[in-house]
Amino acid sequence: MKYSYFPGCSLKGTGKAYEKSFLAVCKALNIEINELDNWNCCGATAYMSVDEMKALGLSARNLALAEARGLDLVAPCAACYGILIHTWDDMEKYPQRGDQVKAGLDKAGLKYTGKVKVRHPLDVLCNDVGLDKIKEKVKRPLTGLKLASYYGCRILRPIATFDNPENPRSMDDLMEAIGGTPVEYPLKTKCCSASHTGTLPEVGQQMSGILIREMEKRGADIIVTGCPLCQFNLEVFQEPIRKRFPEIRPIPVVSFTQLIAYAFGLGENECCFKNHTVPVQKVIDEKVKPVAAGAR
Amino acid sequence: MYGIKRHIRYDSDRDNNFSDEIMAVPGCENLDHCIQCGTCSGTCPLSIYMDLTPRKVINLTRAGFKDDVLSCHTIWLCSSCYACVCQCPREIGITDIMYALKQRAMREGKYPKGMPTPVLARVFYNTVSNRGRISEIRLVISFLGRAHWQRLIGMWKIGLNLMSSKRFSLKAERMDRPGELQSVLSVINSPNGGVRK
Amino acid sequence: MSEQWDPKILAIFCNWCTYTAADLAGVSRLKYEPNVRVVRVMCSGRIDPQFVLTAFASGADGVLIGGCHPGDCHYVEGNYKTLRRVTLLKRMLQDFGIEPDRFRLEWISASEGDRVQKVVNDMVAKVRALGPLNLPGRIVEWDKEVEHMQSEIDAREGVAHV
Amino acid sequence: MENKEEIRIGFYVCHCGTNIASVIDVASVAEYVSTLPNVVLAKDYKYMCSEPGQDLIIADIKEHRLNRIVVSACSPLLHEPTFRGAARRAGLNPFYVQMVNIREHGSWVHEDRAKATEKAKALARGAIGRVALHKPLEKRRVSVNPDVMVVGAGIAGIQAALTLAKAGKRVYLIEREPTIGGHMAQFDKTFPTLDCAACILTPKMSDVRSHPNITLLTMSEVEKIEGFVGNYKVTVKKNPRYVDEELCVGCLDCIDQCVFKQGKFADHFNLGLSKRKPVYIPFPQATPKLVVIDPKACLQLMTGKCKQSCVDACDRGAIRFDQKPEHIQIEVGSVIIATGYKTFDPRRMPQYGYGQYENVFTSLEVERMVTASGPTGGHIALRNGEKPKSIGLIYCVGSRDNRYNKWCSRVCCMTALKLGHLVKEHTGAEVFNFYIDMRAAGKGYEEFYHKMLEEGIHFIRGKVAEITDWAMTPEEEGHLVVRVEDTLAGVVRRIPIDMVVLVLGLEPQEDSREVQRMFNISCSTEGFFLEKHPKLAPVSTNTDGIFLAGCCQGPKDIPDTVAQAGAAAAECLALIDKGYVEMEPMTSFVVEEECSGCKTCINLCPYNAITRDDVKGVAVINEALCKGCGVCVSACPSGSIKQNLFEDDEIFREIQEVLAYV
Repeated sequence: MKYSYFPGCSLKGTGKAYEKSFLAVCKALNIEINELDNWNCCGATAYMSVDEMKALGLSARNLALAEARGLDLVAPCAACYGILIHTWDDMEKYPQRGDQVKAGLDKAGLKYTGKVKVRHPLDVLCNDVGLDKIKEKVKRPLTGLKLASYYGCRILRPIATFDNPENPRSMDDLMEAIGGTPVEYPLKTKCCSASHTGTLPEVGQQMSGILIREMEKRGADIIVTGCPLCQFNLEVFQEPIRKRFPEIRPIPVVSFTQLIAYAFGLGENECCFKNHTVPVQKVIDEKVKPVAAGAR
Repeated sequence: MYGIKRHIRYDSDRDNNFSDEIMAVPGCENLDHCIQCGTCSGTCPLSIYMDLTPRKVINLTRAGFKDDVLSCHTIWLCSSCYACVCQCPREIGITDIMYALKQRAMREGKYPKGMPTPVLARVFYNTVSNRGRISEIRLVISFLGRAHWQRLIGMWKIGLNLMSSKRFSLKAERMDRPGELQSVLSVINSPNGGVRK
Repeated sequence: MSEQWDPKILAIFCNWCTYTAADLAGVSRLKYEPNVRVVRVMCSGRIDPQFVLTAFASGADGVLIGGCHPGDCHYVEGNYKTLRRVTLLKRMLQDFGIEPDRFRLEWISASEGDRVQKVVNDMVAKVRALGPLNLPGRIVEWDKEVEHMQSEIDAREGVAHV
Repeated sequence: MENKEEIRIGFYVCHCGTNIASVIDVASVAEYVSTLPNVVLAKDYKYMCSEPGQDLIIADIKEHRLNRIVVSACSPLLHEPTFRGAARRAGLNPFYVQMVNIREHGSWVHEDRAKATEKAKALARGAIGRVALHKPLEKRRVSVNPDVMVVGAGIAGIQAALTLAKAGKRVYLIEREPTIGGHMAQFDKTFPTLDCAACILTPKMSDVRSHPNITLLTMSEVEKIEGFVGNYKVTVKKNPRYVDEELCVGCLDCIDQCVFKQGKFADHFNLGLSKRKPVYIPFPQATPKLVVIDPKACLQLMTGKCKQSCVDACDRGAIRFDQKPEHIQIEVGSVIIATGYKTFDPRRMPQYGYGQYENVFTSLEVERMVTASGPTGGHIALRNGEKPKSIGLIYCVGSRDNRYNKWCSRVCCMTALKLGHLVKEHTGAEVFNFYIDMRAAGKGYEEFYHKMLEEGIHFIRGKVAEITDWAMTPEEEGHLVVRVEDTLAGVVRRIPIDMVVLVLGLEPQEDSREVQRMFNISCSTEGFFLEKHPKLAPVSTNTDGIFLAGCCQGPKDIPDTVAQAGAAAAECLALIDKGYVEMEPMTSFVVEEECSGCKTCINLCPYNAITRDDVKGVAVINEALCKGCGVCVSACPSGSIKQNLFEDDEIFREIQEVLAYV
């Protein structure tokens, strides 16, 4: 299996743990990952607020880079993923607009025909690799660990390609495959409003607080995400959030690939548990039930 | 006096072309299908803080009350999570309409006073246009330094936490060859062209 | 042809679905291009390929056939027969040099007035882009060519006879 | 075949008030047509279909010895019979008339006056060319079988059957379920009068049972229908009840003695709110009052291993495990389709949590719960048995939504108001109504709405976005929470609710497409059966002799359903009392001298109307069976089959002339 890879700005910044663990998991599963050369920011929500045509061009340039390679494009950041797939959809739906963007790309020697498929790692791991293959690789099952899978907004909205947007299962299935116990709660796809943390912290903290409180109420030991922005938002502001929601206790928030890497038996370099302000390993050590002898 | 102000709307408060102009933006074409059921407002997680509910924004836009819409907080509170779009019984691209309104507000410089989101959007836009990539922490610092330096000081503890978890980086990310992106962007222009300088 | 050439399209609609849909388009006041002239038959299954050929030979720039959706034929399955005939006919028309966009089969049910509008406008635009077919003119040309060929053959044979 | 008579055509173009004349220059059309061959006169007139308009044609036929008429006006589907009638009155064969459609296909769809006028001239030229070739034709008369079949025995079918039976006609009433009554039998009370559904329905049900003119076939479905108006042959499949309908007297002893001591299987009539045994009666007033055995639950029928205590219990020996499906042939002259509706499946809207949260109910479930004879004996209770303190009714579930059903289901607003009243009366709970638009347009409906406002029921205008079970505030703990914008107040609200009731929209039956195909009628895009004309022929279909009643044609309430059923019965009676039908003469015929007997046509005919006369070696078309589609005509390799009024010559001429106009 081979994929082109679009990291996006966050995976090179605050989301380093996500990138490292994602690449490590892929390596363990013999998946070849090729980072796009000279990629640019997807534009996120902010760029779109200023100029919709340039935003489209920005994002489409990455698709064109991937198209030249002829492989599916994996984008682990949910925001990048959502924007890339939305761009692809827009180019199809509004050919006039698409033609203008294509002309711009053409000028830079890039060709866009819409052939590239944008994929999220959840999609790749569940559907291309398959849960059975993942189960085979598990050396340290997370037995007894209660995991709240948080999908957030952009993985399945507005275009859902690989899971049910109302009641998603892919991350829960993966967590189950590595021995964890998925926690059921009703807010799996509610927005955490990470895009507001920098500008309107009170808004971001309220939204994240609601989510964390509910996940904890339903028994979660660790929160699992598929988006570096959600991960950052839910973890880093827990202290100010606690001023609004005193009942919240510190809870680790990690990317789903980190837990898979751990279950695969990979080390700290790949799991990156130390890249967190809320300790992860401690919770794992406390909650994971030792596997009975001979079970492995 | 006593904070009393005129709330009635006269026909002269309307901009007759406004709804047509918004509907001409791709993704916004179904604006006039709205039956004012309020599903968007009910679905929106951010409606907790909105001054106008999304439903009202849709109707005011449709009716041409441009100033009301462009000066409201709602459009800047929209986090583009697309929840409303997925639930709308008339399949209206509410998120796209919010984007169209944001762009319009930026262009006309009409966004609400003290609202930081449009300021960040502009910082973001400039950074990406120049460097092709962003560095989140530098972005936030540069934005807070510009608009809300008091708040920056209040966040020292979070910064410390980030440092201790090795996630605090002031390195400026950039593309290897930003010129390749700029040559693409230089020829793509929105119908009414970008931000007001 | 005059400078103000505009396509002439002959439409043959079945009584129960497409003709009724065209009536509905009228009742709904849906505006469409006036280039289509409709001939009514009871069922699209009545449409003889010769009708289409005659239309082109009589100066039509395009021919549109409208019937009920598969499975909804008022006469149970007449439209399936139409489909079979049309498929063959299309191939034949291409051999004549008549572009595929000039001959079209559409399933339009009685309730789809808006589809009549869409299909007619779309077809008129496409045929307009193709320009005049002028099959009658071409037939005259072909006849001349054949005549010419014949005279050449005659001449050669005449030579041979000598 | 030489016809030496001189062709004399009269052409008339109608203004239709300003409907045509405002877009088409009618005078110039008449002027142009007057220059065409065989045209004796060409006139324009304000309203051709009016009495004076028709008289004008009649007078001209007589005065100018016209023998062909072309009327350029509206669609032939609307006024062809009118002008044919005028010709007949003037002594001219009605099939010498041809219409040109310049309103629906002209003035109403075009704006460019010059181009629309040109088109009208071209179409007129086609008609003038074609009408010269017309031949005199006669309509055939066929007698009408006075028996009627009614398909579906809900309130629509029951009403139609009773009306016809009272008029002395024999009715075959076909019902798929073991009992008649349909959805109405499940209702507790009816809006806006609040009279009890059973009290008004059950007398009608027993009338059906006892009326000597009604043959009731339950557990039966129409499998096949052949023939045409006045003369339909129907095959009905009667599924086994496993009980002899002649012998069973409905004593229910077999149910008592069944080896299952307790009910174990979901009771469909009560939507699974109660359990029944494999042998059961759908509800106490079921008609016919006969037990039925569920082959998917009965031990004997599934495994062949059972004590068969029901057989021992029945002293009349009515239990029949060996019953097989039966096929019954009936002959009728007309059919009323009254197959009803189904309710929207709320599982399709996961945001409302039906099937996920146990205290989310459907309107039908609550309808059963409030019924005194229902599964809970009239008690409204949460799944844990407690009485709800707050109840929310959500309107438009599945309706008015592009993603599900676009239409307004018409009855839900009133159903919800009624249920709101009933649940408040039964529980004293606080009742919230969540509606998009209150549609109370029937007689006494707005007054009913007002009464509900007076009763202190809360009305919140807003479509509920989601129902969840997570609490934002302490008072929400342990409740369902409805998130909705109160659009009239302009604020988003979270409201804790104990019991949510989803008021379900109405949909076409699952198998409506199959029924539509079988009866050769039309469906609108959403799947409801299409009436011939929404205003002028609301219970007729495109197939003569087949009529519609009730919700199979579109959502409607009980008063409208009953009225429509009466109208459908009246249409049947009109057909029966006339005694005959006239068949259009557009049938096909074989020119024997030219037929080679190749049999190509025989398999093509969907009505098996063509056979081969082996003695003469030619094809023969049975005129009575031919419906006039013309498929055989265009397939005949020797061109020896012709279709009246659509002969090849006539169509070729029309095509050539229509295109000859530049």
